[in-house]
Amino acid sequence: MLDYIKGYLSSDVTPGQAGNIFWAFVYIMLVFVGLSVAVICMNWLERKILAHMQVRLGPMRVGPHGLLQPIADALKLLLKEDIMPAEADKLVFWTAPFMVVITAFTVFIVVPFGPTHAVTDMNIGILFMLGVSSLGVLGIVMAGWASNSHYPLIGALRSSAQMVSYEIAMGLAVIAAVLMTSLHGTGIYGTGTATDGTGTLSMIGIVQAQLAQETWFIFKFFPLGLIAFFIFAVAMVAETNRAPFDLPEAESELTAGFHTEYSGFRWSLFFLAEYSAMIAVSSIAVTLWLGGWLRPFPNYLSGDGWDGFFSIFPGFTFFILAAIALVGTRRMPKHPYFKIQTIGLGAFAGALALIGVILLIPPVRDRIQDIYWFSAKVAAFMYMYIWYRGTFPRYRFDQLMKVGWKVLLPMGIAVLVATAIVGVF
Amino acid sequence: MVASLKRQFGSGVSEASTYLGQSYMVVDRSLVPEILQVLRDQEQFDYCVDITAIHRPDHAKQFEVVWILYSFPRNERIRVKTAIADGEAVPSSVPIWPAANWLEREVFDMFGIHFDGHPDLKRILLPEGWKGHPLRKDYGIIQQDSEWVQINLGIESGQ
Amino acid sequence: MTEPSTYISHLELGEKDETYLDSNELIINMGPQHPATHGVLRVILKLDGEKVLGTECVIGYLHRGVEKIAEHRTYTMFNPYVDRMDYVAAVSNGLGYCEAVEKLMNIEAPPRAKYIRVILTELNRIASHQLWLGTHALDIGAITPLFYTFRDREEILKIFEKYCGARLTTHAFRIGGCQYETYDGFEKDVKKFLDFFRPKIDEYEELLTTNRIWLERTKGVGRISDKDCIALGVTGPVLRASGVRWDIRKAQPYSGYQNFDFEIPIGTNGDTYDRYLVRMAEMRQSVRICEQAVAGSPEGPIMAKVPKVIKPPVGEIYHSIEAPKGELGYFIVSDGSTQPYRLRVRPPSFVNLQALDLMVRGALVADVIAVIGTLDIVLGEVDR
Amino acid sequence: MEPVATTFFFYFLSAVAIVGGIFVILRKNPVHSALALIMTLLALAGLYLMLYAPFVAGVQIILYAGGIMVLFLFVIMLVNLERNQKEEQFNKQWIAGLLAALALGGLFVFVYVKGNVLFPAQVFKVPEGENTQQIAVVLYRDYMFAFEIASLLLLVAIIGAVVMAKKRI
Repeated sequence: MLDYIKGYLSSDVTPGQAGNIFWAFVYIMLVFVGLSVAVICMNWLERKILAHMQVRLGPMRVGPHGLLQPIADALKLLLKEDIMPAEADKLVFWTAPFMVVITAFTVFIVVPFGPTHAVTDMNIGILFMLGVSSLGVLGIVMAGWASNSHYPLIGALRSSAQMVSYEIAMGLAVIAAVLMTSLHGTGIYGTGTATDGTGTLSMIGIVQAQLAQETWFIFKFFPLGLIAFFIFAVAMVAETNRAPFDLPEAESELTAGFHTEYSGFRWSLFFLAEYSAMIAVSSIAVTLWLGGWLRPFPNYLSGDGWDGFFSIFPGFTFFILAAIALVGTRRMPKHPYFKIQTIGLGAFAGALALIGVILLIPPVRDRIQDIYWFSAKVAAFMYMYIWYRGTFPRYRFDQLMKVGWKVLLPMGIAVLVATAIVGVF
Repeated sequence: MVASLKRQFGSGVSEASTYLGQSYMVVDRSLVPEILQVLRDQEQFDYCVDITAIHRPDHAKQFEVVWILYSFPRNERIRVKTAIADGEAVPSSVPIWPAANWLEREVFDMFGIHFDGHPDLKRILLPEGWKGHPLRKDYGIIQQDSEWVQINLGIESGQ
Repeated sequence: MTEPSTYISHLELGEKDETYLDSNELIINMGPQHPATHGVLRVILKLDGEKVLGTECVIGYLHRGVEKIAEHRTYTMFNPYVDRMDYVAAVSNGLGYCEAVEKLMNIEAPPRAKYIRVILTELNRIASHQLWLGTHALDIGAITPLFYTFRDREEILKIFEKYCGARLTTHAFRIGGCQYETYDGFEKDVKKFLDFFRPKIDEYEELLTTNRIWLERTKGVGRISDKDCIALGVTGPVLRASGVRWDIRKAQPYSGYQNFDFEIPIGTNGDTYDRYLVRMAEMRQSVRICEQAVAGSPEGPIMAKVPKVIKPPVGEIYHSIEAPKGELGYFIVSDGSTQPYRLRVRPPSFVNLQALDLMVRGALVADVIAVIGTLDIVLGEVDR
Repeated sequence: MEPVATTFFFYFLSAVAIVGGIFVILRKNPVHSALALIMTLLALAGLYLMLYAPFVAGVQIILYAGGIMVLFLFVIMLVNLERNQKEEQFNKQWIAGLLAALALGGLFVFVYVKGNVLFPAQVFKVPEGENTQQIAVVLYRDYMFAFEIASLLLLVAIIGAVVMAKKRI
């Protein structure tokens, strides 16, 4: 048994491919816990960042700078009464949030946090991700219909139309990226070393292709990669029902859209699903266009020196966070009432610094690299999400459809054809 | 202008003058639609500012309905008033000014004055089914339709 | 003026639209508890999918019987009640009421009182438009402008508080003038605010005016022609956005507005975007008026000679002012006693709300929200 | 990767598919039927996976469960549900239906009995890693003409649907 567990450590494939159920389970748990923590962090960050964009402070009461606010929220949601409308379709109403959450979490099976840091690597990885995340809309439609109320129903209708429309543009952009894994191009676009010309749908394969071709796909066949990335970046916001495409839950129009009738724990599942879906689509974007787990310039700035330089980044990031928290303790009011909060913030800074130190231990440092760069890129997307929400008004339904069908779809087809042409000739 | 109207309608315009710089005319109820039409079409009073009523229980004709009109081209206001008895109806001016729709509904709601030819004369501020018209002088200030309150709100009193 | 092109018919709920797909017409209750109906407005929407086939407004949830209360209060006692109608622009309400009673009694407020009134009223107009802008943008989905406008509105409310002790329902004016002389540094505060506020309008505009989504959401939405506006009695910025250069401050000046140099901004298309631009321009004009009023305010008494007991002679008066929302009129009938025999308020929001049905027919649900926002209604005034 | 508990998964997925299929016809509420159909489709996708056809499984999920069924639900939610619920579920053609079902059942029994003769005992094992590539080669090289004809037919169908659905063009 111990050998079975140890045996995987020396392998260089994902636990799924190695057929090691124990490690696959460990990875699943890690991803699940990590994702939950990420969602909690996102909750706090979104409120804080949005607040600072809007000249206010955001949560300040629960814990220093509201750091414990997400936990308080989670507790509140769990303790809240779970209301089910009398005329609701009980079974469907009950299943819908689980459907949404399960699909949102399942896609992370194939997300490659590193060359071996994924639960498994599927031959149809990207197809699997798109397919399973497209099932999430079923949960939304079920929720909207089962509530037996008009606003959720309209929210569900909007959601289904929106998802189906944007999935097409999204798929075209993804195909363009998949094409790039096999095409190297000649002339001005000729880069990298040649392979056998077969592309791959595997998430890990796509990143490895970027490594082999010495370019992120966003820069490949400039500007085709950039346009495809742009299409995906727009479509993914629409897919996740976020501003400015948050029509299914537009609070000023449909009160809360498809989850109007949900409360307490079930509502929190929708919340969880929304954020993990955001992280999932961001992961796709990072994998397909931004080099996945690759650190910046792995081919040009290679060598031990550069490796060492980039490997201290994870620990360093945590040191910076710890320093910010420390400054925060200094700026806390001196009143005795804030003593506990100040100590708590100091302890938090200490914990962050400790994590930073742990991340600098050489074995950990080497293994954490890929995960760090991947997470950093995803975090950039998450920030963009919050930024959009603070900046943009909401699209109207017909305008949303217009953008999807009349702008993104033709653009996607054009990029696909152009990529194929440029790649072959 | 008032003089010409008076000539045109004769004794129908019983009083037309100016008080504190504001002109007004009192007309007979039967002439109301005609005069309002003329005011809009010939005298260019294209904007119906307000329609309201005054309850004078001590008069023979209890209610006084007031149209406040304004003319954009002339930058002038005029008030047209007519007295009616309780239960008497006034022709609706919705065909002349669509703005009159809600204003007439409010007058109906508050005074119980009917407007003939109004497309949808029903209560507007008070709930449908409410008994009584609160702006009548005989309606007390803390009076309420306690039956309605009990049935619809499930409480003894709304006070 | 030709025949008005619209005729508002009520909603026929039984009507059936012939379509190939046997789709259901949805009847949706928007409100009275709804985040975007600005209070307790209830709109019954008849929808075909997302398309609005018709609307019916149900109002009265905030009905407090202000007109009935007036008949049982003396003229002085009723003064604070008017603040509760359009609580966003309480100062304007008070101005209209005080001027109407003054006119009925044939007295006139002294020049200094008029200047103070103008300053406060214009500040209140700015505050009202700020609230409108914030909530309107929020309805359309831009959450950030709300906090910007509230931050700046706070400065106005602080001035109000310093002047009369109240922030929202100010009760700033009395019949015959003002109760309070300005506090020390009032002029300085107002000037400071105006200098602070001018770049802020640019900031708001930067957020929205050229924002593509904002343009798409507002341009051509809720269009209403000048003829329809006049036929429906719509006044205020909505009327001006349709291209009618009409403002009571210019047309029939009151409270000394003829002494000030300002322009009436108008729009051309009468759509939501033009109404937005008109209101933004109005804020700038209000700043201009305030500046002139602060610079030119005369010295002197702030209260006219008013008898201890206010007893207007028998008669009636209609007086209207340009409130932030449109024409706010008071029709007062006096029987010579200390209480009004009949007091009628002509609320701009109430009349403007009538245009909702015309403006949203054939539009989408999201447009209904935008149009309710752009009409700038305050339910306290609609229901009174 | 070596398959785990193949038999269990086969019977489990088959049972899910069959139960889903039965629910599709038994439920009066069309939304429930559609959801049951989705269950069946997902179970089928699982069966494809077990047959070493991950690409087909992925396409099954993305197209049928994620795309077409969402549109189904979209339409079902728009039409009048109350009327559908009142309608009689089993109409007069039940004799013909029974006959068809019996014929199909007979066929299944026949295949089951004679199955060993008709089909090879050992399923041809496609290398999982190249499934997508092989499908591409087959579709776009060997059966290019048939594929193009099929896509043309679908295009015609789309245009026809648009023409029929649109009141005026």
